[in-house]
Amino acid sequence: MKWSGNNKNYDTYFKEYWQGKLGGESAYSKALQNGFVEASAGGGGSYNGGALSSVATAIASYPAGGKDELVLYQKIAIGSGSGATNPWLQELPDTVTKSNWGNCALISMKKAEELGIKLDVDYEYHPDKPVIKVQSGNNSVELPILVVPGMNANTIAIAVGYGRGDKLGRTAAGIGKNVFPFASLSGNTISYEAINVTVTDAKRKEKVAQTQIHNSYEDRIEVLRETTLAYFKKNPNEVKEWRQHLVDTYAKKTGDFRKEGTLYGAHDQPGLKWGMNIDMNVCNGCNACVVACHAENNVPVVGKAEVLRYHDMHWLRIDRYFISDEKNPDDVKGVVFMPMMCQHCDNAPCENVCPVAATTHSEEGINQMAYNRCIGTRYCANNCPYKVRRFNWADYTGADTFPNNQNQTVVGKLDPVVFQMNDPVSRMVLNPDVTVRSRGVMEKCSFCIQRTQHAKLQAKKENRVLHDGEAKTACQQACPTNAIMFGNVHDKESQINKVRFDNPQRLFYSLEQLHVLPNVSYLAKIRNTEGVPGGTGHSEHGG
Amino acid sequence: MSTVEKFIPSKKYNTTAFILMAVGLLAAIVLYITTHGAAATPEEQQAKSAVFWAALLQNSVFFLMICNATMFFMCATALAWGGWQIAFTRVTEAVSSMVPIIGVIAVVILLSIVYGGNHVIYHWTDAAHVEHDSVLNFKKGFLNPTFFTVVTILTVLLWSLLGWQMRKLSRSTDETSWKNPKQKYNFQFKNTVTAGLFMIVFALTVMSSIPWLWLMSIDAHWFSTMYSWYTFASTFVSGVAVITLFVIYLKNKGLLGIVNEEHLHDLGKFIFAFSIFWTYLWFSQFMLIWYANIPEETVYFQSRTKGLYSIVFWTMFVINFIVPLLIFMSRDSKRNYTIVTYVALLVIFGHWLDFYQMVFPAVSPDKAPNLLLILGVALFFVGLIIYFVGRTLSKYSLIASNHPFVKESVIHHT
Amino acid sequence: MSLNRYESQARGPLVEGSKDYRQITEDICRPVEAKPSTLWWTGFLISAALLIFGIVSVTMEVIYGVGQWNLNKTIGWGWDITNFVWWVGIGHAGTLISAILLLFRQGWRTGVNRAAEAMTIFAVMCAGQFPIWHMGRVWNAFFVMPYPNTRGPLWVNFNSPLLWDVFAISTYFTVSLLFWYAGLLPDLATLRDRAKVKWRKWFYGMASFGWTGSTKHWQRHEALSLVLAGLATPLVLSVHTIVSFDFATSIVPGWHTTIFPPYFVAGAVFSGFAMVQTLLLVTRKVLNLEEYITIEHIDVMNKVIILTGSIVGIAYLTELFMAWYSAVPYEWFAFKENRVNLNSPYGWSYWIMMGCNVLSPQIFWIKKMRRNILVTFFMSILVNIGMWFERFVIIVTSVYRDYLPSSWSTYYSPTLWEVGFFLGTIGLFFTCYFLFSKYFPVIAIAEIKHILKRNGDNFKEAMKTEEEESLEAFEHANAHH
Amino acid sequence: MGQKDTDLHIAGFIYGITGTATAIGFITWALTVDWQLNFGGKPFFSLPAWIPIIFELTVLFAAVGMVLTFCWLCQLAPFVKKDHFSPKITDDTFLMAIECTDKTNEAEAVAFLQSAGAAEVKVEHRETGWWFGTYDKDTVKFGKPVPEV
Repeated sequence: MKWSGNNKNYDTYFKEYWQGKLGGESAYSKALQNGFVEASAGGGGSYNGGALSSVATAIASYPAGGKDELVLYQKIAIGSGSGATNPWLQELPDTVTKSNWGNCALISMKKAEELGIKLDVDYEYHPDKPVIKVQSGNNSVELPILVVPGMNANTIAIAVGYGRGDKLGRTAAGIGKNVFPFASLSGNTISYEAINVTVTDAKRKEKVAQTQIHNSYEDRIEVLRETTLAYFKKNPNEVKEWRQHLVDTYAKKTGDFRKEGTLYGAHDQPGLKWGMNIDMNVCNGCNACVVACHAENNVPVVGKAEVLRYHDMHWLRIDRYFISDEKNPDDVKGVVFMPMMCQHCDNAPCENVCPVAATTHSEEGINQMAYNRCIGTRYCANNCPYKVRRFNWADYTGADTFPNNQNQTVVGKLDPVVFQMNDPVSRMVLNPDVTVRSRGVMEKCSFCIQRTQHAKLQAKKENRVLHDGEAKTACQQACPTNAIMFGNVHDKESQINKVRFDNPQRLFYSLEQLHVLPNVSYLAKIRNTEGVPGGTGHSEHGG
Repeated sequence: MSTVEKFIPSKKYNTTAFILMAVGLLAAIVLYITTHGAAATPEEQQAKSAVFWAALLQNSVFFLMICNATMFFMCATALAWGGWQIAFTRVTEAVSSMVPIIGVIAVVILLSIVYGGNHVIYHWTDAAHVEHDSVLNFKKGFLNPTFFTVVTILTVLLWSLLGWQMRKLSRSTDETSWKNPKQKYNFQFKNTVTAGLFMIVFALTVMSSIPWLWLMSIDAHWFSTMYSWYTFASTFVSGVAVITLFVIYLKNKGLLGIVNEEHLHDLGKFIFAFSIFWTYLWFSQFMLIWYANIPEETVYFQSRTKGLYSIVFWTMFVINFIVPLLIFMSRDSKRNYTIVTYVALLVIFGHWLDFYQMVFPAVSPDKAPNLLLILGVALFFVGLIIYFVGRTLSKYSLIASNHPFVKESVIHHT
Repeated sequence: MSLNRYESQARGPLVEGSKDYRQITEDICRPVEAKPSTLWWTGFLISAALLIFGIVSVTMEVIYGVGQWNLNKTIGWGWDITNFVWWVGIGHAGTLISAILLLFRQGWRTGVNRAAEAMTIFAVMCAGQFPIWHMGRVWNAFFVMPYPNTRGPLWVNFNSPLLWDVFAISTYFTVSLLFWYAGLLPDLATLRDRAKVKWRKWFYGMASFGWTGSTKHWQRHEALSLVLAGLATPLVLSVHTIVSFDFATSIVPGWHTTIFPPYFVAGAVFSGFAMVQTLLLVTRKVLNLEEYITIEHIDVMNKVIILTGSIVGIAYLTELFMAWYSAVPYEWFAFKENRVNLNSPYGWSYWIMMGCNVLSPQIFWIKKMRRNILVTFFMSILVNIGMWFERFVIIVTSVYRDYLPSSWSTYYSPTLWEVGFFLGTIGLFFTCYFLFSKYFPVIAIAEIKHILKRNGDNFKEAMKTEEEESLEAFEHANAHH
Repeated sequence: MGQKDTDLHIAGFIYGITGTATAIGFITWALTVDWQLNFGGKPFFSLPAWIPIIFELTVLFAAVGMVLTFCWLCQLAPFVKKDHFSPKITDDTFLMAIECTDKTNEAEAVAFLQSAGAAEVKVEHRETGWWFGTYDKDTVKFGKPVPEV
């Protein structure tokens, strides 16, 4: 704001501007409520040459920044720190960095190079990340880095809201570092940046908990489809043709890939058949679904130590991929979010391999788990191409019949936050409709079977058929953008069928060529960015 | 009896061979005529004539690989320092001497297919098609005419050369007089080294590249790591069956005095054991693909287990597995010349059918070609083998009477 | 009866020195009847210590949960199943030697089959530990049995390769045990009849089941051995085949490939023979059995090692080629990036495997090396290291980066307890082997006697006449029509 | 040697077939009749996936059955003590025990054995049956005594 020669803070400026334009407070509020303003007259802006010099002066008068600048930001989950006491939110991976339980210094690839940090196999595959020291005046903080492609070369970003004391409870205590001291008051605004910081390599490493370590989808177009608007306009049928190609190759006679592309023959699925559709175009990676799923299904919180070991339990996760140039990974063209949960495959590879029949297919198309029957061979998880099955590595929820096995004096340690589930008050957060799983048991998304059951029973009690949209999964309910659609795919009139039918050019199933027949479909992401990628056109390779 | 016995092919023997060859040629001509008639479109014409070429391909490759499997039998037993098989080693050698003869025929046929301009059998020879087919385009470093030609010719050449060397070594014993066991050991050593060399060549050809190039590339998109080992098992059983048939024939003529039912029993055991081995490989390949159910792999069995070719597919399975299993399980049947003869014949036919179902579902997916005509073509090769094996047998002593291990073979006892 | 007594002099003897039946009994029974040596005690105690460490490690794991190990949401199997497959593989040589070589009438098997069979049984015992203790809820392990239960029609999933394993391993263990014990009966009777001490009389009397050595006994015993061998042969093939199915039936790139069954079997024989070499080289030295386990034996087994090593090598190359040829990007990635690429996280393990299993055995083309004890010993250990890495490569490098890049795993390395469990099974194996070598004859006395007149050193020399006479004369004298 | 070939292998074959039938029968019943479960879309009757278990049970039945039969026929079991003809037979002597009944021409058998080059031929009268006992204790014999020849 200073650059424009205006000393008001942005909020005030914004309000004043719009109130002036719309005529009064109430009109402004109405516009906010509607989310749009009807342009009454196309009054083009006029160029005011005189103002330019004042802007230039203002820019020049802004204190000269050093080489490196520190930006403080808020994470979606933790916010300014208000969410820090909530284990669900602490465990929620950040939308972009996929890190949780703590803050770290986000730096650019160029900065990493400058600091002599090699982005090699060690960096990617080990949670130990180099620690840097950021200093500004008297304030300094040492935090492990995470390199984010596409960042401004000399900007360092650190999330606020961490580094809380013991008094706030065992969840937030000692997690991350407090970087509020770097914020400064300028006038009556808080400046969330420190424009002149020195960055030095602290010559040590610290572990950073991440739930995803690889950034690119490696051109695996069978996994997900995304492209630019320009390209899509040119080749609107590419996704459709790719799917058609499967039919042409493997279902020459009948054109039915499901029935002909198999040696098995199909099982009858009379009645209901649940399906889900996710519109990747609408998904903005806000993570609401992840928390909703966590809360609804009693998914255990495992704490930092376990996340570091890649033991996180999320049934639903949001895969984040950077789209960037293969030769220049720093050149980020976009980010894709792909919510990923059990795909409830009709030909599920996981079901085949369970020795004790703990996971089978229901007649409603749900891949179901019988926790009581599970003996924990983990074979199903190995054979799941989507890697959505989660194993209870330890007694996270205190559900075991063994009283003292959380008291680990010799063997591996769990973070204190996990033990909250041992106290009766904390256990009140548990959803009574959902079983709490004991250790050694595999679990995964059930399409919120307790909700579908509930809806079915309700309909049965009232002696009527189930209405479309009556059963909603937790993630669907939480999604602010309505990216998730869920319903009975045998019902021709259902929303989900309509969505699938109306979007043939974007509809795809992840890894459809494997013929595992997922019940979750996706709509391709069309990025509204310029440029038509060359080559095969689906992406500009990953970084 | 004299151990320097020789087989002199009778007139009847040779006539039979020539008649079979003639029938085979006739069948080929008939097949040519029926597949080269007028057709509505050039594509249809190509598809029709491909059946003719595929028949030649199937038969020449099948019989070439059988004869080469007898080479394998010879070399493997040599490597293992086996003694029992020496009694009839000249028969094995005679069958293996067919490799260069059928080899030349097979090379001519294969190269005619690759360069003949008909791309129905080998899609990957069609440069224009490969351009548009991303999978074939990806593979063209392997599936291209030049590589195919070089490997094919080199392979047949190496097989012939090493076989010639093995046979020469064996025949050299006829003139040698051993002075001490050390000399015998040295001979065995030389024999082992040659056999070892062949094994290396064998591993790089039959156990890997050759079946991929000659047969698997007919279903050019499809792939299976087991394929080459599987085809090897198929031809090896047939190869042992061919040796058995010649041994029985010579026994019937009152020759091969030192061969008795103990040897027959062991040949029977080989057919039994390797039929089960073949089944094992068949099952492993089939079940694994069936189980994972990934279309890019199941597509191969789609065309074989369902529809037109399913009868052939299951018939050959029954012949190649159930027949030897049930009949050869008992000791007595393996020692009965008549039963062994019939089982050997059936087994060869069964594996011929196996090759038939490897080739034709991809070449002619919508119309199963006339099995009898294609079987007719096989008779040409049968005649050829009968004639030339007879000729080779007549040139040398039937018993390697001076071989270091021949006495072990005499007292062989199961 | 001269039928069994001739063999070409071009072959070396399998029993050295001038032996008769009594001498053989004496030589082989001596170690059983003598007091154990210091060397034996040292070895035994080290093994027992390892075993105890293993027991502690497993206890820790069961108390805490599988999270005690460093497996994670992407890598569901690591050291546990690697060790399982490794041990099962080692457990293949014994029954192979006793069964297949019996059918192929290979005389040299008699010198080594007893120890190899014992090794098989111990190795299978070790192998069985892993699938059991790797379960998340091991106290419910009995769920894998199809037993009638109160839950109604609740059976098991007969389609699951893991269930096939349950049947395969237990059958294999049972049949190997029966085979081994049936072979032991006559020798135990020998020990019984030689016993002077009371407890020995009691123990070997009880253990030898009242074997008298009557003709009827021997006749049925031979029929039994032959049929058991006939059964064990496909069984041996089936066990590692079924273990390979654990991987090959899946859809994981790098696991799912059709060549796995025969290639796993070849690999199993490969590692099994290497382990037999390791054990026998020590055994023959410590128990003074050099005249029964001769250089000839070692030579032959080294030949088997180079053969199976090369088969395995061809399979590696086939897999690699087919991964490319398939034109399936996932398949090719699993090989090119996860394995061959030395800069990838686990690239090193692939090249250890290649070096130990394919390249190093080629040294055995040289006869001198095959007959060199030290080289053989070193190689036998190298091969088993290589084969361990083969399983590690197959399991971990396939699954840690499969279809979804979002789930590619962090670096997996074992915890102390994972290693401890493995060392514990090594302890179990050697503890059993030490006890076996102390209380049982390590060489099949009766079977060695069977081949003595054909393969014994002194008898071979006497074959000169037969060796030199003409084929006609020989045939006239010996052939049976 | 003129002794009847043992039929042990035929018994083995029958045991094996029993194993095969048991496996096929039970698995088919459990998965197609008792409770049909959909595992990954596979047909209820998934024969190819059952082959491994069918095979294993065949071998298991055959092997265990045969060994038990063998033990039964030879009357071998733990803690069984047998009457021994000579302790040397487990060492360096081959001994041929020919069971004689009242129909046997003993003299002829002795003559035959001697002509075949036997080192020693003895005729003894023994009780049939088997003995329980351990080798560190005195023998307690039981069983039906046979009339002396």
